[in-house]
Amino acid sequence: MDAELLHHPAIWLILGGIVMGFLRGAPRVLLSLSLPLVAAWLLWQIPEGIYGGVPFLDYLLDVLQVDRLGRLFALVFMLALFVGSVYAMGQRSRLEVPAAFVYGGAAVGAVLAGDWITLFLFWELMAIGSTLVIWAGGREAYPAAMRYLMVHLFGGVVFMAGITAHLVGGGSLSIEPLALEGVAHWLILAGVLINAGAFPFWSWIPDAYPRASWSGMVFLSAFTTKTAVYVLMRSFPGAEVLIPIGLLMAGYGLIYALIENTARRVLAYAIVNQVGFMIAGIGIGTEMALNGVAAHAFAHIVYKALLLMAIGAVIVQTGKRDCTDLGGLARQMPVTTGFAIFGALAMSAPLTAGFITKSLVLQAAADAHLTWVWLAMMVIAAGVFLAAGLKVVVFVFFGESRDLDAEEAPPSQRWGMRLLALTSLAVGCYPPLLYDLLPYPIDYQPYTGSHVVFQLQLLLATTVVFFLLRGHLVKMLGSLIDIDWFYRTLGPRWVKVMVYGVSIEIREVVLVLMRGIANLLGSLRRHYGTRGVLARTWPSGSMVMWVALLLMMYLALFYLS
Amino acid sequence: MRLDIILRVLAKLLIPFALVFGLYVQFHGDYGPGGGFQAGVIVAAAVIFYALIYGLPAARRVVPTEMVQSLMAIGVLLYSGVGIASILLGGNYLDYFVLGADPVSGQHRGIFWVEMGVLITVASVMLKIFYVFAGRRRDAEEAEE
Amino acid sequence: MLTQHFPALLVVVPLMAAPLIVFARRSLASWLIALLATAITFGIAASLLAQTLSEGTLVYAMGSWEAPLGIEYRIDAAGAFVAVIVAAMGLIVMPYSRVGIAAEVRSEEHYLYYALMMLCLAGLLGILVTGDAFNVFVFLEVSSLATYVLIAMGRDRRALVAAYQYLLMGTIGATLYVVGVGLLYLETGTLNLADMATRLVDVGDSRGVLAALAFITVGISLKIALFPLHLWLPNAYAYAPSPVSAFLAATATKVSIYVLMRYFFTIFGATEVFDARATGAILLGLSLAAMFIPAVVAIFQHDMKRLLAYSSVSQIGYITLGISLDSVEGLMASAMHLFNHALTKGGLFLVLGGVVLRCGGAGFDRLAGLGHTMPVAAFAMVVGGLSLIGVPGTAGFISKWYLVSAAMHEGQWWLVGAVLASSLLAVIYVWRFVEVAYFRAPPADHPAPGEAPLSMQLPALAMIAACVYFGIDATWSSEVSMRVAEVLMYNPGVGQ
Amino acid sequence: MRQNALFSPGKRLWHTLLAALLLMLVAGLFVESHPHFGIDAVPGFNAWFPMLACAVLVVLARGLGRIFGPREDEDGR
Repeated sequence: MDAELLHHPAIWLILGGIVMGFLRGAPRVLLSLSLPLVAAWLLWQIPEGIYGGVPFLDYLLDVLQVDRLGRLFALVFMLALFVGSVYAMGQRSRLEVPAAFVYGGAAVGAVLAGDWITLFLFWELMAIGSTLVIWAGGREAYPAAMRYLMVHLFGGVVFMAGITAHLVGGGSLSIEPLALEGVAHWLILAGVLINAGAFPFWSWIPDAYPRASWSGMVFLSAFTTKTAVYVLMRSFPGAEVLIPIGLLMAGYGLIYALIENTARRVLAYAIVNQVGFMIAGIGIGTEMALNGVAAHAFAHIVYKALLLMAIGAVIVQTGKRDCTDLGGLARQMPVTTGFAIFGALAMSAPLTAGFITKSLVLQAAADAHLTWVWLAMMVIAAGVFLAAGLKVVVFVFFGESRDLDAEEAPPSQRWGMRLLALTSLAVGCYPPLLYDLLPYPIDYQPYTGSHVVFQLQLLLATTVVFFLLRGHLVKMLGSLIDIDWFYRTLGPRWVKVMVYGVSIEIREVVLVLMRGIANLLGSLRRHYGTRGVLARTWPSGSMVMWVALLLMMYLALFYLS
Repeated sequence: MRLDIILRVLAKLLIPFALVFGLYVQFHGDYGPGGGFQAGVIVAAAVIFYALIYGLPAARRVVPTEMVQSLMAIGVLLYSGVGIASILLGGNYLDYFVLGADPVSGQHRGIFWVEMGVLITVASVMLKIFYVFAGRRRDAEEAEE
Repeated sequence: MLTQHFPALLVVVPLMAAPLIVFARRSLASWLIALLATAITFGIAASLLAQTLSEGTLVYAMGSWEAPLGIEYRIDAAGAFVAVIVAAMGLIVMPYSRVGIAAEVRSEEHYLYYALMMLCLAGLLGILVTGDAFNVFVFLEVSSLATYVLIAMGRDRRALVAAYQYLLMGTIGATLYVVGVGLLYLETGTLNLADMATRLVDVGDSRGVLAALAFITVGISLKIALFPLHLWLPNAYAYAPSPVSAFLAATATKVSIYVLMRYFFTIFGATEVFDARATGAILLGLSLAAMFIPAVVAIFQHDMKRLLAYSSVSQIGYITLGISLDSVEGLMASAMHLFNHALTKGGLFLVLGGVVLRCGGAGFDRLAGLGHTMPVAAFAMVVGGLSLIGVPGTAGFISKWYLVSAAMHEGQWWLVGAVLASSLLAVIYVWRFVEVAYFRAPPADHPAPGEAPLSMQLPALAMIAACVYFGIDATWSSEVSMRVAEVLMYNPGVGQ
Repeated sequence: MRQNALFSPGKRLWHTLLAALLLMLVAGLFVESHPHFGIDAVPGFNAWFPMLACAVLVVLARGLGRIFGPREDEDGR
């Protein structure tokens, strides 16, 4: 076992998270702030390479693999944990932040995993950690947490089936690009896509995330889907099937985000949209595209967390979640409003992280001469700015005041937002900060005249359209039936019918069978005089009947076959 | 109590013979048909006979319940003790060959004690079952009082 | 050298402890004797496992009469592995019992409880160690008779009915088994298992042999509680005193599974029962039914003990599924799950025993809010539940992994789906406990019980901790399971 | 459902927006661009295409909203 494993940042994050669960007050806050920094420092100390030698099952696991791609994702996750902890300092739940550290630590472990089994182990830990984070959202979140857990455990078993099949079939233990041949690889793809929120398993994101606490969703938005994106980048770069899958997700996310009324559900749909964008980028598969996807994962975590923090602050202040109940908060919460506007702009405006990352993916599509993909990505870029940026900011913070009792967000929350805004700005103003960390060497200049001008054209045009169509947007606010309706409403009804209905039927069938057999064996029973004994208690009788049936079945099959 | 004088007298006469017959069956078991199980049943039958004629309390005075229970344990211990003894003397479990100076006397000694264990256990278990069933109502009434 | 007598002493020590306890009568003294006896027994079992792993099969001639003339005790890695599970469970349950039975068994019957536990232990170990088909039946009855009485000791009056039903079923099972052995004796003229295995090759699959196989399979299936012959099990586990539930859940069915494996692979192995006849197919069908139907039933239970009991029936399906695959990998997965499930279910029942002591029952109405009133116990239950599901980091995951791999080796894709789908059902019934323990408020008249006494908590937590340990470091368990599978598959009883 | 109080951008904001857009359109004519597909060579593509796309999206969303909405579940909507 390699000594470097002692420096594995994921292990420290997870252990720290568990310890944190037993702390209160200042020590807990201190630990939550220092842990991500310590983890980042640890990660920085480990030279690139593969470390392992941990025996598990029949394999020697390469638990830790440090390379550029994994390190980038891990660092981003640590950033999200740090900023999230700052923001969540006032969180009353004793469970949420520790659970978030287990969750985030597992995500770090997953992106630093050198083999499939380690990846899967951290994958499952993530599912548990994230369920706990949702669960900390309170009583209303419990059923959603359960549904979330079921989806992820289902994804986990599909993933596991794929991995076992891959390994049993002689596949390599280390995570290498897969050819998408044979059931094993399709199962792996399916398992990962469930975590990414692809059709038809996308509704868990808008179902579960918005039910987490005001700070919980900030953590949730960062890890699960991005880890899935990371795994796809490693194992299926350039798999063409990912392009339609990603674009479908993006389109779904857009339309539903446009209609959705609850602010954080809008942002949840926007997550599906943006993850779809990234998955389509992975499908393109060139170095440029993969660089773009990795970079955009970072930018997306930053601006989505910023928007979620702003909305979270609003929820804390007002207790309201729906666009129709909110409005005019700009006067009461000017700082928060400012950060929210910045968050919307950080999706793609020049001088922010979104600008220098999204254009990479678009450029990759253009370079690959994928006309339709490129056009679709343009639509996505404009649409998400409209649906998740302008719509949320304007409906929540502007317009007529609702006479809501609200004050400015407390300092801890403002600091969380400030840090994210600064990160986005720093990377946006000085792209090499991010570009130097990307997996492949990069030769791309985001700040050319045409890039800036065309991007501004797009943003301004979208804003104009938004103001022109805002009447329509308001009228259609609501919620649509989503895939989750099938398992939330239709499913339970079905199960009830099946379980209760069938069990009654089984009982009747058994009774009829019993009677038949009792008649058949009647004379025998009389002969042995056991009739009274056996017939008196029905359950014992039924047990014996099963014995007889089974014995007869065996004998019949043996003699007939 | 008044009309069963013949039974009582006969019982007094027969029970000693029954017990001796039990011992005969027991010891004959070394060489021919017989052995601890049958002998145990006969011995128990003698006591049960006594109980039938003279009543359960009388039988319980002669062979108390506690004694029966201890005898059950003693029988099993005797049996397994022989096994342990043969291990201590260097043989396998229940290896009678090592129990005596020569194998034949060893076999003899081993089978004797083992059969004795069987007799004690079987007799006491039979008695215990009889006591439990016969004393069911009586014990329950006593418990109520 | 005393070690050479270990195969015999494994049975003799608990067997002698029983009458000693009857002598002692006092609760404390009988407890001490039982504790000492189980500790020695466990030591013997562990040493036997080490010996069989390094030296292969151990043969011990009872009374120095060599087989097939005399009865021989014959133990190999497979038997010793299960023996270690049984003895370890006995050793864990004994310290637990002192307080554990205080509330559930009348104090003047305590010595009987310990004596019966010793008899049950002796019987179970005897099944594992003996090399004689009829002797298996004798020990089966010894353990079963002790079990019936132990179940009947439960405080609930329904325990009597449960014990009676189990007695009925157990007797039928044992009778079927003995009929099967009789038929085999007719065909082969021997009762020695190793001898039987060699002679069966010549006899081939005559009708008598097939009938014997059918009778033995059904008889043992009854003792295993293989669906649909499981009907006695839920009541027996639910109404027995808590330590008894834990002990039985971890051992009784497991030993029967061992017997089934023995007969299928070692005795009938050479006659190709699986290939030529439908044995494997039937077992497969029953296993699948077991994995799903009782799991759904478990979901609808309102009593934690019953829930766990139905979950046991469902988990037994995994074990028999591995057997039905008829491959070394499948057998290995079965052996693995046999061990892991014994750990998990034993631990869960032990924890639950503490809860029952404090809350006065295992009904969901009494367990409500357990996460707040007994946080340690509730957490331990959740960890055990995770192992039932097969979450990574718990023992359950390891067995699930090997089972899935084994199915893959056989190219049975759809079985993989079935195994994984069934584990999702486990999620639901485990979640039901989570819901009750954490989301419901404690009942108003709840006496705010506090944790179970330490003497109960420590053994229970040790089991749950072992459940996690063997989920992380499965080196030992997987190596031994592999040996067990190889012994059962390739070493048909003959030769050293 | 209460009708949302609409935020109406004032004349000034409108004018600023439109002026900025116009400015960018003009600037777009002068910067050096590398069209890849032909369609993106059309002047002002980055302005009219998103406008069109957003409009279509909104229409599509309204249509879907009529078909699939509103949902009723435990959220009480």
